[in-house]
Amino acid sequence: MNRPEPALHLSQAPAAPVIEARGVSLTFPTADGPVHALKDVNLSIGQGEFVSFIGPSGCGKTTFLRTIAALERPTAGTLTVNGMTPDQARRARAYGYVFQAPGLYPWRTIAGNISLPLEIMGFDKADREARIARVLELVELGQFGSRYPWQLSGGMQQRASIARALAFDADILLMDEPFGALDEIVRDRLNEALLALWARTGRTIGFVTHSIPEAVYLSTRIVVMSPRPGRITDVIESPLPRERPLEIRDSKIFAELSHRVREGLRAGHGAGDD
Amino acid sequence: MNRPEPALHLSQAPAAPVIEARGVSLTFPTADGPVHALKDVNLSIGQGEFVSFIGPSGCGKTTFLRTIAALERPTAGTLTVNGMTPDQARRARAYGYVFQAPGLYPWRTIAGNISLPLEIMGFDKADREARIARVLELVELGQFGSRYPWQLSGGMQQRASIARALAFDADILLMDEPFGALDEIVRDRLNEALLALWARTGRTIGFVTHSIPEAVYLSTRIVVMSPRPGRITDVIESPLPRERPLEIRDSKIFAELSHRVREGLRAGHGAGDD
Amino acid sequence: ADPLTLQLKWVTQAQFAGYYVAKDKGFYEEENLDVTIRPGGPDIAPTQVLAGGGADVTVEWMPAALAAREKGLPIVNIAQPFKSSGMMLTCLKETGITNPATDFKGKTLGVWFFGNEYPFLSWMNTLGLSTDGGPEGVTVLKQGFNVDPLLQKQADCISTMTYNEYGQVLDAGISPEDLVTFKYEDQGVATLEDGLYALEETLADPAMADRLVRFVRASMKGWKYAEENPEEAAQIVLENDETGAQTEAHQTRMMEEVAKLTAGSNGTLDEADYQRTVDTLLSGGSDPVISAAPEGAWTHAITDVALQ
Amino acid sequence: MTETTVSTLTPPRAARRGWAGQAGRSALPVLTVLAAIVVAWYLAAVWMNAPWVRDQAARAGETVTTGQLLRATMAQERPVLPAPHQVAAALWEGVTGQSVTSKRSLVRHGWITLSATLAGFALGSAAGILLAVGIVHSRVMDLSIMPWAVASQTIPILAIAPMVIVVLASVGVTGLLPKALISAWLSFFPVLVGMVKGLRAPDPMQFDLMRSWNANGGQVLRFLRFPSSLPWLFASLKVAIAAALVGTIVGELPAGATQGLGARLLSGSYYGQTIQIWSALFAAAILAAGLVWLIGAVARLTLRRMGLAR
Amino acid sequence: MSAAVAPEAPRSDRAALAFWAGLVALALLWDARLGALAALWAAGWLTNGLLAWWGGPTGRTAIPLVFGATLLALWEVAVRLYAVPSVILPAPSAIGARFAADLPMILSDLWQTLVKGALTGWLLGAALAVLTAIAIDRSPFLQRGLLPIGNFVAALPIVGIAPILVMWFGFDWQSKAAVVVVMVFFPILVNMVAGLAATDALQRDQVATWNAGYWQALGKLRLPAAMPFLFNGLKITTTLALIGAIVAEFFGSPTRGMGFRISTAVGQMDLPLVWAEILMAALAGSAFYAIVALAERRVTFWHPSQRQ
Ligand SMILES: Nc1ncnc2c1ncn2[C@@H]1O[C@H](COP(=O)(O)OP(=O)(O)OP(=O)(O)O)[C@@H](O)[C@H]1O
Ligand SMILES: Nc1ncnc2c1ncn2[C@@H]1O[C@H](COP(=O)(O)OP(=O)(O)OP(=O)(O)O)[C@@H](O)[C@H]1O
Ligand SMILES: Cc1ncc(C[n+]2csc(CCO)c2C)c(N)n1
Ligand SMILES: [Mg+2]
Ligand SMILES: [Mg+2]
Repeated sequence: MNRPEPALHLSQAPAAPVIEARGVSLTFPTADGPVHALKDVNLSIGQGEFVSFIGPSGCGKTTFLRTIAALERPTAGTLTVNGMTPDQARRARAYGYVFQAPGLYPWRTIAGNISLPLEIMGFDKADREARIARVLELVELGQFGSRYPWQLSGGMQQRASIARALAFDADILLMDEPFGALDEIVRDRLNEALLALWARTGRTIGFVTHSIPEAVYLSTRIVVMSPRPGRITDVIESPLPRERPLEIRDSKIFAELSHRVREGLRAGHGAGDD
Repeated sequence: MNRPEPALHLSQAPAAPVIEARGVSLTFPTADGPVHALKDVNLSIGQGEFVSFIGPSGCGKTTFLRTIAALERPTAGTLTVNGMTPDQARRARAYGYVFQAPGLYPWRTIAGNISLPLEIMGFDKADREARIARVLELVELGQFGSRYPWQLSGGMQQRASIARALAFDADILLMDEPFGALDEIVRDRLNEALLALWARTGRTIGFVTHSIPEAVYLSTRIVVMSPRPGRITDVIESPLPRERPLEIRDSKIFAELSHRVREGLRAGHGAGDD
Repeated sequence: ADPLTLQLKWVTQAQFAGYYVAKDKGFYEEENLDVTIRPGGPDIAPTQVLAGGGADVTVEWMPAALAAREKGLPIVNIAQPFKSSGMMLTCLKETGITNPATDFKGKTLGVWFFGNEYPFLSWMNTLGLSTDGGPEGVTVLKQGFNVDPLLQKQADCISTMTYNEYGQVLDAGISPEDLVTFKYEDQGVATLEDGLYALEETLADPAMADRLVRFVRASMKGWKYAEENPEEAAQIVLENDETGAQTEAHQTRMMEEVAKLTAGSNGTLDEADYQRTVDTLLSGGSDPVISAAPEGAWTHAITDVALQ
Repeated sequence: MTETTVSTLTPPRAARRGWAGQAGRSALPVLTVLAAIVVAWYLAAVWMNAPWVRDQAARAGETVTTGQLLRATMAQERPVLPAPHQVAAALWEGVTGQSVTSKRSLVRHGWITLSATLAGFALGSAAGILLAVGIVHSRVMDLSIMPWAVASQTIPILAIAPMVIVVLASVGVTGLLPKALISAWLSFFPVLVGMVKGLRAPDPMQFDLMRSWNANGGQVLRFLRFPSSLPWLFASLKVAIAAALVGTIVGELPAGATQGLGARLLSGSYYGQTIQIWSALFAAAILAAGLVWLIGAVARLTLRRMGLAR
Repeated sequence: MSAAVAPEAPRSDRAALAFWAGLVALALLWDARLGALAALWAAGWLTNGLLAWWGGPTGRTAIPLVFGATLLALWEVAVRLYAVPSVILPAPSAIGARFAADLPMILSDLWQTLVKGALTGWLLGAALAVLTAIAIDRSPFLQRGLLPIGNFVAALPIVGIAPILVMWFGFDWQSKAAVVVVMVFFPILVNMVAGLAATDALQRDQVATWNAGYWQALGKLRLPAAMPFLFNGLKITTTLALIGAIVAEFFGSPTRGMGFRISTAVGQMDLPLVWAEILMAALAGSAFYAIVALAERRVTFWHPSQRQ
């Protein structure tokens, strides 16, 4: 079952909505009362968009990503993905998900870990090996394929987990702080690589980050969230072109965008603990 | 066994060496050959210093911190802590260690997790509770004491693990990317809080970070490392005063320091994979 | 009263009615004895209990007792309430076995082990049959607790006691006409069964010897009472059965059959019977149960005093 | 292979129900499976008991109709395989048919077995836990005890049980204790193996934390090893209690086979009373299942209170 | 603990020495013979303490041997000092001699019981338990329906089922294998069910996002994660299987096999042979366990308990 490369959609954003959230709320019941992780979230993400989520710790970014990927079920509101329920989309293997923690399988080598989703999706052996080699190169772990996860440093594990999500061609890529444990230089390189990949394949990307420059550099849209109850406080459209050299970060418009995001974040921090 | 607050040592760095590494090397044997995680590392850290470690992913930062804390034993060279072996220092409870991953105990609530080292060190109940309340406030988790780790977001877990290491008064604080999963605003606040704590208690701090501004803002010295074999390529003394308002980050000297660190990091990235 | 512990060879049943009757009817009490009766079970070796000091006197079969004696355990027959053997081999008629000397070849026979196999082995030896299987010998199965192997036709013949398993075979709905039985007694290979045994050191102690005298006297009184009152004896056995598993009909029948075996004995060991047993055990060709005629394996010292 | 598979989609909260709710949800499946077993059992009973009925008829020179055959296979006195209702009736009779102090009462025999089982289980699991603690802390113990603990379990207990009983009796230990010791012998091993594994199971980082706090062995045990070994412990305890019951029953045979379910089983076998065997067997199994269930309930409760059951 | 950190040197050396010396003194006061035994024990233990400290691969292998030698010496000396009769407990030297003399027979018993009975039963039982655990895991319906009943059926005591299984499956090894199947089923099932539940939430979420089918998630995630638990069950049951096969032979067998030999020898007061068979059982059982433990190391090398 070798899946075809998705069609290329070059710079045609915002297209048909891929992810559509209407009035999504999610409450966790806990021993000391319910936690409103998401409250009345409305958001529509088009095909080929790169949407970053930014907000204080605990504001519901992970929860929202999980809800999109059908790992949580909203307690209110509706969420559709490609017009389907998230669960149907999940079954159609629409998602590549990089979790906040690496979550590598200790009994498999790094290459084995990357191979796992490929095996599950039925890629043949030669194809798997080619893909593993390619993504390992991409995340600069070329020589570490045969190591076990516990033999890797924290940042290397995180990169391995990114490689795993990139190895197959999911239409929707959900990444939860993928570059958090990496130094600036690697981070810049991976940012560029990610943009290139995005431009080449036209995937839709949901991206959680704590870095304002990263959010601004990468996204077509930046969603600012605030906590308790977790909700969207601002959605910032980026006027930056799709082609983005690293130098764009020195531009004035970049600084302005950053400022706006920072203000939103600051406001969110002030926002009341329910 | 209620331990006395350590004496205050205000701004007298660099004083008597607390941590002294001479020719420290550490090699992990693996199935496909030895990994030289540390090679001939020489470093002397004085009482009350704030030393940051920065370097590409996998260059041995975590390994070096672990070696200081007697969690690994160097395969060559000597390392002394307060004139003792690291293991003796460990027995004297010299260390507070924030690991790269939160490592919370799932069967204990957040408060219970913070309480654990205090129980082990024999603090009495009232004291424990006061300390727990104080550090939870410090990391802005005041209302989350009674939650279990899996009910917390990634950033919240990380803060809980910081709180745990701060709750008792270790002379040497080792922190491995403690603020990696936090947004700018919280990070700034915690940076300030950490500086205040440091100034107040005169502890010696070893700090791993990937953020150049953070390293420059916090440290009295910045150690730049490069990988395979992991070694120190540059040690940058900071001429910044001990009192550091956030605005200091806009100063020229700050920018210069940042530049130097970035250059060191870039050089490290170029350095050869053995 | 003087304490004394008796170890039985098997679980509480009418096979041991004499002792239970003596206890229940106060015969032991009359002799100023306080007797504890310990039931046995499938993996209790009475001789071992005796050696370990768990009992003062035990009910055992003579082949096992003599074998143990040869192994260095100095046990002595002090009385022999059972005159004749109740052992037999019971076969299904449909197997066509009529003459042991010719028909056992190639057949599968169920045998009790755990020290109860000696009479069988001796018999096969006298017949010249190997017990290692094969067409020229017999295939031996270690028979479990019950008569299933015959009912399930897993064996052509099984070991039965006249007073117990044979009845069970009948109870299972097989009529006597469908069965062929070979009593050891009839085949001339009978060995002495339920006798009373004590250690030499016990006998050497005059106080203990005296207790044994009184014990044997009361026990034989119990046996004779049981022979005369089988129903009451069965009832007494039932009352003493802690498991609550026995049925009255079964125990009454067992008592009646056991009475036939104890009938000829007043408790004194008949030397001729002893000699026949020893001869049978010695006769076993290449692998006799005992290698030499035992010395001092029995005594009349107790019965002579007890039964005068 | 298309439908939902992985149970993550049921969030933790769904799992948190009251006991009543849980019992209610279990009733139907349990009954269904039970019904299936009973049907299979009846079929087997007919199949296994029929030859005897046919033989009987053949001996008497009669022929049996199917109906007669069916009825006859259900009501034999010594069936090869008793029909469920026969066992149920015997169980019922054994439990309610007489006062609990009667020798024929299964309650009495069950209680005798149960008390020795519990004593043996307590002894055995305590020994297993203590040895495991010793083994994870002392290299000498690890290297010297473990192989011998394994060897000890290969000794066929039924073979030495009589000797144990004899030896103990000769030093004046009688009654419940010898049986309990044999049952402890069988039950300590699963606990030992499981606990050694469980006590070593925590994540290396969690050990590192403890080390950085200079926690002593006892503290590491109490605060880290023990809590994280609980899933292992409970799985082991379930096995151990079943083993303890087997041990007690085995120990009841050489103890003179007078009281307890083991004695019932044995005397049942000895007299070919299959129905009695099966009712004693079921009494024992009901006891075991009850005990296992109890441990499961304690496990659920504990793990939930520790926030581990998710 | 980190692999790189060597074990701490024993701090309690002197304390241990004082403790054992005190114990020996105390025992000596009580009884000279006891004193001698206590001294022997203390000597062995302290030797091991030293060996463990010096460490090294030689020390590793020496420790269990020294421990065993101490136990054996203790046994030999105790039997001689207290003049224990050999029908109660033979001395190790007598057992060893018997073991050497009868090795061919003992080996053929081992083949019958361990290989044919125990191993077949163990493999079958383990496979059955794993499949049942998966069925239970697969279907919530079965989980609620089968698990309680599985608990129940599998907790049937061996002494009860052995005679029944002998009746059903005959006297040869097949019935022993059946007993072993029943005996090992439950422990493996319990552990396997616990193991299948032991994956962490993050890992399960991952395979969910890849939309792994049930069998894929099982094969790629849950089975590997369950392996440490499965091996726990497998290890426990290696010894259970051996006991089961041996004990089952008490309830009916051909005239070979370890259980047959043991029960027959007990009945014949041939205790050295009993213990020689037990010795063989212990050797074979330990080897069996060691093989499974080795396989565990191979398969679950990634588990923290194997990495320290
Ligand atoms: N399983 C759960 N049970 C109870 N509360 C939960 C659970 N998961 C998350 N929460 C709560 O929901 C809120 C949102 O959590 P979420 O993980 O989405 O935050 P986040 O935005 O990803 O934060 P971070 O940047 O720290 O990762 C938090 O307050 C958290 O405590
Ligand atoms: N247990 C181990 N076995 C083998 N190799 C190891 C082990 N632990 C670490 N290493 C190797 O040692 C090197 C240094 O690792 P370390 O964790 O110190 O890196 P780091 O500087 O902390 O990186 P990061 O920023 O990604 O956390 C890496 O190449 C890693 O693969
Ligand atoms: C293992 C075993 N051994 C012997 C018997 C037979 N048996 C029952 S009573 C008795 C005479 C002594 O009481 C004998 C030989 C058995 N059924 N099972
Ligand atoms: Mg998050
Ligand atoms: Mg690191």
